[in-house]
Amino acid sequence: MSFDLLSSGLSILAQVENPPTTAPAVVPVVNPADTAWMLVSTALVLFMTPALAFFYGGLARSKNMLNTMMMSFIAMGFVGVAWALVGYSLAFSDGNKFIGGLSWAFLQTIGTDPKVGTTIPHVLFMAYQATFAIITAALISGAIIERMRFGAYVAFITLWSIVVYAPVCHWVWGGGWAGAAPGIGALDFAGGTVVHINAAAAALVAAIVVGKRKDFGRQALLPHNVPLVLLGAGALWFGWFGFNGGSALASNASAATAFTNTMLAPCATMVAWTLLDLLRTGKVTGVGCGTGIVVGLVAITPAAGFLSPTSAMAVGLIAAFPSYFAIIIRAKTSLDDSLDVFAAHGLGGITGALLTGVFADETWGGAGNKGLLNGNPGQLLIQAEAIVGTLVYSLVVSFILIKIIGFLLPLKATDAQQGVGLDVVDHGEEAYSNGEGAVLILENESTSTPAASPSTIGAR
Amino acid sequence: MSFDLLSSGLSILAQVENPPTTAPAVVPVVNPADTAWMLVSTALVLFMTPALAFFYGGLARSKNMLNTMMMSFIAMGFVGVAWALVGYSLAFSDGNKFIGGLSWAFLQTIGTDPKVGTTIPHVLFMAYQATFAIITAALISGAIIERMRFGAYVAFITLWSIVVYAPVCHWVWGGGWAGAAPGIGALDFAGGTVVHINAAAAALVAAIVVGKRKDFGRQALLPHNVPLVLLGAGALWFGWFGFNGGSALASNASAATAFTNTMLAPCATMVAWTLLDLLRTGKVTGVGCGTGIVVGLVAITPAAGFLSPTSAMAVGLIAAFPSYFAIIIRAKTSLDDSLDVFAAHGLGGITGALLTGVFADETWGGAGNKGLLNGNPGQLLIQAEAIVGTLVYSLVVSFILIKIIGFLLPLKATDAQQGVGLDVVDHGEEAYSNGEGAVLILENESTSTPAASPSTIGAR
Amino acid sequence: MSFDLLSSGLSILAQVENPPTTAPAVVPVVNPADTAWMLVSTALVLFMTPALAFFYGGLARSKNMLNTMMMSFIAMGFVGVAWALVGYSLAFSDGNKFIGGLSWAFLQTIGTDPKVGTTIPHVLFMAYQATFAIITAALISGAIIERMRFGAYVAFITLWSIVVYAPVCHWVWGGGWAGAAPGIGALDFAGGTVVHINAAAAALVAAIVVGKRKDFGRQALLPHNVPLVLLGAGALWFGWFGFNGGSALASNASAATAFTNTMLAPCATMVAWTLLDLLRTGKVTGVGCGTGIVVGLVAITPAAGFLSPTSAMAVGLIAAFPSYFAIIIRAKTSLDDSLDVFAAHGLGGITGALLTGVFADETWGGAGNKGLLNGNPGQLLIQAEAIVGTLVYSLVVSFILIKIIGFLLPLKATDAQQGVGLDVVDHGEEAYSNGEGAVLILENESTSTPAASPSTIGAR
Amino acid sequence: MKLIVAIIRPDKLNDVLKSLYKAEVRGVSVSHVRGHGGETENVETYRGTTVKMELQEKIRIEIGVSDHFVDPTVQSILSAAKTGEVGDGKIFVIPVESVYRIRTSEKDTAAVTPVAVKA
Amino acid sequence: MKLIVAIIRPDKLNDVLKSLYKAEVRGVSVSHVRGHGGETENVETYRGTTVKMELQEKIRIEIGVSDHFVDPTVQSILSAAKTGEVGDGKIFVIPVESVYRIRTSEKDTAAVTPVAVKA
Amino acid sequence: MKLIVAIIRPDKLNDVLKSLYKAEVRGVSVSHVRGHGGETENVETYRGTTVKMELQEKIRIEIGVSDHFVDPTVQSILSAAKTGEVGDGKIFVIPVESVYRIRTSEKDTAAVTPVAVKA
Ligand SMILES: Nc1ncnc2c1ncn2[C@@H]1O[C@H](COP(=O)(O)OP(=O)(O)O)[C@@H](O)[C@H]1O
Ligand SMILES: Nc1ncnc2c1ncn2[C@@H]1O[C@H](COP(=O)(O)OP(=O)(O)O)[C@@H](O)[C@H]1O
Ligand SMILES: Nc1ncnc2c1ncn2[C@@H]1O[C@H](COP(=O)(O)OP(=O)(O)O)[C@@H](O)[C@H]1O
Repeated sequence: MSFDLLSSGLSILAQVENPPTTAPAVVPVVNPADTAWMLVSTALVLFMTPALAFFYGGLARSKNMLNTMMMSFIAMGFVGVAWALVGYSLAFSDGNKFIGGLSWAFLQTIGTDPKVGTTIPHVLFMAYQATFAIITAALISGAIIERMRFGAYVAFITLWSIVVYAPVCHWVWGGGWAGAAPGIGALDFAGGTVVHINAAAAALVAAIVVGKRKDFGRQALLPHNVPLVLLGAGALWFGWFGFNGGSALASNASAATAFTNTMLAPCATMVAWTLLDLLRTGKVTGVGCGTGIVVGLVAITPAAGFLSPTSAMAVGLIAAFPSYFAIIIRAKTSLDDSLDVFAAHGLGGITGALLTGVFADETWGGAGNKGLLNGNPGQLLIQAEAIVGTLVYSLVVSFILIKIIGFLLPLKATDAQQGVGLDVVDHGEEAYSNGEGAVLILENESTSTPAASPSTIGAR
Repeated sequence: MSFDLLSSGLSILAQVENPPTTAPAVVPVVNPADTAWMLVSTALVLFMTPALAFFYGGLARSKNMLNTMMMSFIAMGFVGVAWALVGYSLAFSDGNKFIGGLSWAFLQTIGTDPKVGTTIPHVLFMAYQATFAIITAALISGAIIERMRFGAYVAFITLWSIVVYAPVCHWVWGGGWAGAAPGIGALDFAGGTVVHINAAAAALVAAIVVGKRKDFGRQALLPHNVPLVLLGAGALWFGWFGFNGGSALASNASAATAFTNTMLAPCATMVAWTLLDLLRTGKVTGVGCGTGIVVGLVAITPAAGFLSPTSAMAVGLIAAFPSYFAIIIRAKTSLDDSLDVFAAHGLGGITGALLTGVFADETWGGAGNKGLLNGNPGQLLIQAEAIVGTLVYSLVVSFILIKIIGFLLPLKATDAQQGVGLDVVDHGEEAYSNGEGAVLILENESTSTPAASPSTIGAR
Repeated sequence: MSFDLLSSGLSILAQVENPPTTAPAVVPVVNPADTAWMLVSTALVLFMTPALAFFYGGLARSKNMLNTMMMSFIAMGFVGVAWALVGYSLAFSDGNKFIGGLSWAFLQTIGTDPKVGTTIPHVLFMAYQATFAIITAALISGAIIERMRFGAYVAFITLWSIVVYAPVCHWVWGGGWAGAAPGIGALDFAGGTVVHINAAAAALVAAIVVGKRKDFGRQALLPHNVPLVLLGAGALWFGWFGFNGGSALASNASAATAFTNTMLAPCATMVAWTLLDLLRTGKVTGVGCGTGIVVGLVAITPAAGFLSPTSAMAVGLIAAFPSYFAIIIRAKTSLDDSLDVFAAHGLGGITGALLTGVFADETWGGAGNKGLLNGNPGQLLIQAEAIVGTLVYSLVVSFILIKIIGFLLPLKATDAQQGVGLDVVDHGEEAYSNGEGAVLILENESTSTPAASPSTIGAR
Repeated sequence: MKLIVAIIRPDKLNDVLKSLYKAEVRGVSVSHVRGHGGETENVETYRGTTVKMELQEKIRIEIGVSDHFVDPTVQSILSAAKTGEVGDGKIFVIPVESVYRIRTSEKDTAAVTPVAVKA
Repeated sequence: MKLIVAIIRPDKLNDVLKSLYKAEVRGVSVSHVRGHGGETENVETYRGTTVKMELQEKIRIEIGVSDHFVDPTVQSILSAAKTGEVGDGKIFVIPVESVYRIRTSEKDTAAVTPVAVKA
Repeated sequence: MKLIVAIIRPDKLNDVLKSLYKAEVRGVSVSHVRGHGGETENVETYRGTTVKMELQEKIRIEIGVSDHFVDPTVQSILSAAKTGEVGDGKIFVIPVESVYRIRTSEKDTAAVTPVAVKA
């Protein structure tokens, strides 16, 4: 969806949202074709969260595999419920310029009539938005895997989805300050700012506050399963078609444009990333290929429906550079943003949001949506404002939130716990097991080994 | 789809099926938007069978991984063909109240004109239903993995799909006794009874007749690959959107409702399951998370299009309890329902079917479809009747069927075979191999090792 | 799509493409329902490439896992970009009977208005076709895994997609000689010739020119991860619904037919393959099941929208035989077509293309599209001509191309490199690693071990 | 001091561990091996290729014991690991010159005596 | 009685097994190890991190033999496992005090003599 | 000639390798084992089943050395692998009769002396 609904090609219906010229005659009606595409898009975006679990999990060490995956999966539970209960209302119901109200809390009054300004049932719009809230929260986990305690993490992302994600979403898509005025607002087709920059800022804060892994910088921490990283990257790409293509909220030309760009931009990023890899190390890496795909997808997200496929390839190509070098440099610092959430989603999102202000083209993105190259240099500034606003808010509020949680719950696993691995410590399971040496404990059996009590390492 | 097609929002077209007021003027025509959604839904439901293969396979031990996966995959072949040849006709063609006829056997007369009562090509409706028959049969395998012989299993599920699944499907969706009278029939939106309770009853019978694994109760039988369990759970959820959302048979408000509920109910189940885990063992398990997702999906299946999203979350939440505790208790009994098909699908389905009779709401589910909380306590009884009818029929006929097969084919692997693992015994393969010690056998070569003859352990 | 667009049921719109009776009154307009289905189809077909990466990767040895997967993934980058820049124009823009022009190079003039002859935005049609070009190129890799150098491979498939794929695509779907005349052209619904026979011919050439693996015929080269093979097969099936169903280019009866046939044909192949396995070795193998699914999908590809579901099952059944026995025989020859691309895609495609000429039926495929069994024996000859034409062109040009590349870049890994595995040699990574013995290299550190210089084995 | 190396069936590991525990043997290290002995081989088929798996999954147990513990340890393995079918495995008793406990740098007999755990 | 422990290249396992078979050595146990010797190291790169893999994949073979079998066994491994490149591995011959066959509780020489199989 | 077998914590492998390198020990072979000693056990829960994991991940290091190298090797392992917590592992020193270098068929001391590599 765009900051400016008029522009996304839904000219007739968008008038409903356009205050000056309220269109009295348009009776909102559910369009079956648009609904079909949005049903599919919602399923695709929900599927991105398991995909992310694989992408992140494959990059972790095997003793933390389950913990890493669960950090994504659990977002579907807790953030999903929080969104239905209050998040959606705070983001999308009427409120002030900074936050929505509670009139839609507990999904009150939300039915199957079309959401105003769209042609799809309101419940479906809510479900579609829920999948965005979930994946955004899950993205944060990449920065703090292998040491953040699971309880604190769940508390953090659940509350974050309410106090950070919902307001930022309101600013941009829910009637808030950033997206309010058609033609002069920032352009963010599918969430470069709301999703990626926002999550990356929170990830940065979390990585710093939680601190680095005990082995970071001392040992090589290698991905335990690169095929799963590629599985995740492939499935993310698949799901991203719903993320960007679905953001047109209809099965129309805008969706087709966003879709095509979501395909071509990562192709170009992959080519650029591959050649950078080749020049630097003489080899084309699989982890690099997966990372390049994600960076390309992130970069095209804010731009997807606003520019031509050729421009999309340019965006994908350019976006490879800042993220590629940031990842290399980050690894040499003491910042343990373990899976480079900031380099991939933060820088990728910023590059994409700025380039949207460069390449946006009225022919593709609708009247009024044009960037620097089409004679509207001011758009670049507007884009920068939205980026900075989101960064500042997310950094500050995420910091306060994680500090508060740190008072109530242990944030970080001890060195001994990190040694054992968080799968055993936080989940009492191993990802890969052959059952050797596993002894059944029956209820009323006295323990039969020298260890008198259950492991204290794994205790909370 | 629902017991009562009128209710699913297709008011105009459904009149065709409604005997008293036959609508002469309606010329059935394929609706492209509905077709698009049903094409997607069919693909999604077919994809659930590979997803199930992973969910089940990850929970098995590695020496039985392939066998477990093949039990799902093979259903796509044998049950798929059986369905096209006779199953579909027995389930959906005109017949008596208990079973259809053979007029559609071998897909005779089934073309691309809309199936009566729908707006999609008849072939597509048949294909959609085939995916249901396949996944239902495959579900059974969870109860008898790691010891049932493959040949007997294939015979069992193929025949079962004809003598148990097709009739029960006919009762409910094909014009039989259980779904015949609109407004007074049982409510089963997407197959809580036909699919889940039905499969769970057969699973229970199979687990008992085949008997338990040699190591059951003596050794800890741990999942060999929990990430694959989560992959399976994530992919099942994705596919389930087609299962429930597609059961509206159209791209309309009912589909959107069913879809949204299919998203929110498992979110709530996951939260409940997680908290139960935490309270009981102090840890949130990954296997529990995957199981919770499936239970939530099962529970919302009969209810999906009949209630509000808030009620769906209530259903998801409540459904966690019976299944959670049943799994714990079952593990302490001598019933080796290895992957808890009955606890997850049986109890989940029963809970969901009963709660449909509690929460069903005309606002969401269409005229006449209301439950206890909306002033129709009788619905709960009707739901119970459908549950009991299905349970009894499935238990009895499944028992007779598996006993007959047991006379003709070996049902159970010997202890020695179980020790080797069914991958080698029944498939002559290993799931994970590095080729060490594997010697090529060329056609006219005399064996070059002391073993004079090929292994007899693996022989049929 | 078909050689003959008239036949695919788009009667009104197809007239636009039919030179004699240009329909002046039809204003091309984007149809939202068709667009929704094609958006989904495009996503599904793109997803087939990661799926193929798993199918192929699981069959490789673990030391070549990443290399094998990367051979599929990299096609999304390089072939995707090449397609957008020139391939699409050469295939689909106006030109002569053998190749298109460059008027659409760099995607010039391609916008969101419907592509002539379709009801979907032109950009979307281009994106859909791009996914075909990508998967076709990636298919080739199965013949040369575990020894072809990555650089030469990338050069080969990228150029191949321009000099072989684009022209053949033009012949058949872009206005070239093979598909020019409606009613008398060859029938190829979704690419049996263009995609499968074409790729298989190139694979054969590559396998012969690159030569066999050092261990081929001497050691047993076993699949390292059969569950991933099944994951790949399941995901390929899922994606293939977009491949075949989407080739109707609309959400209509033809799509439903193609879809249903794409489901039933592999079911029948799986049954046949399974029984062949059982008769020959007494066991039903998992690798066989996955292979059977792919063969069934390949065989139904050219036929999908032209015949009845019952005929589709016959095609699936028959297609099992040539491929099954070819695989067994091939393994005994010195031809190291490592993953049997020719046996599966070449023979499967040929069988399917010929059987299309046998079973095609006007009732299902539209006026004029009928085969031997429906009184049009000539069709079989036309089919054979298209097969031979494609085979010859692809064999010859692929041979010249790979020979040229062989002059410029090393084609084959040395025996020592093959011993180490191409993951380390070409990508500098291991698929599965636990980080043991991995020592971090910091920038300005002098190497601390006897090995004075980095490995030369892995050097380019 | 001796090092006892036993190759056993994977199925029997838990039984052997239990039996060793009863024999008051506390320290063991366990690993996977694949073994060839007098057992019959599995024949496997992968597409066109038929292979004979000459190696079977086995478990290798390594136990450092002081001399008077050798016999009870061997006996408890023999009794727990036996099925009577070909393929039950072997036990090797190997002389050891010295043993160290890394935690304390204790040497020889002191190093193999288990210590109480303060949980 | 001796225990022969050989570290060889993974590529060479099947050749060694064949060679041992010809030398009439029947019982072997095989496992994975990763070794470091004089070999050059692979350099790998994962995103920003460059690492040197100091350990290479190797195979460890363990063979219990009676004394007069030591030499033929060692020779057959030496000949089959050799490539002449750095990294071919090592063979260790270790004294063994006693050997048991678990299936029969036979001891020492009787325990390492292969038995005929009734398939 | 001796064979030194050490069981250590996985975390400590890289430290031990570095320490061995400093002690000029070049040849090592490393494998995974799971061990039981005096350590506490992890309790894991899989659905209804609660299990006690009696075996912990450990690393087994095997080093063939000439006699005068035994002590430095043992000392460098002892110092690098120690955490002071239960579970640090053990070192066994085993007599070896002969050692061969497969590449050259050299025997005994010559076989364990590292060779320069021409990269
Ligand atoms: N001489 C040996 N050296 C090393 N391992 C052996 C030896 N003999 C047998 N084994 C191991 O023991 C396992 C069982 O041996 P086998 O000879 O089949 O059994 P049995 O002792 O019952 O005849 C083999 O798979 C192998 O791992
Ligand atoms: N002293 C040793 N102790 C244990 N294993 C060794 C020893 N020396 C070498 N190895 C093993 O043998 C492999 C090859 O050794 P290396 O010294 O590179 O070969 P070469 O003997 O050809 O010089 C190593 O990777 C290691 O696994
Ligand atoms: N007697 C033994 N034989 C073989 N391995 C042993 C022996 N004792 C200990 N181990 C190995 O050493 C590891 C640590 O031993 P443990 O007794 O817990 O430590 P500590 O020496 O600190 O008391 C065990 O997990 C096991 O792998």
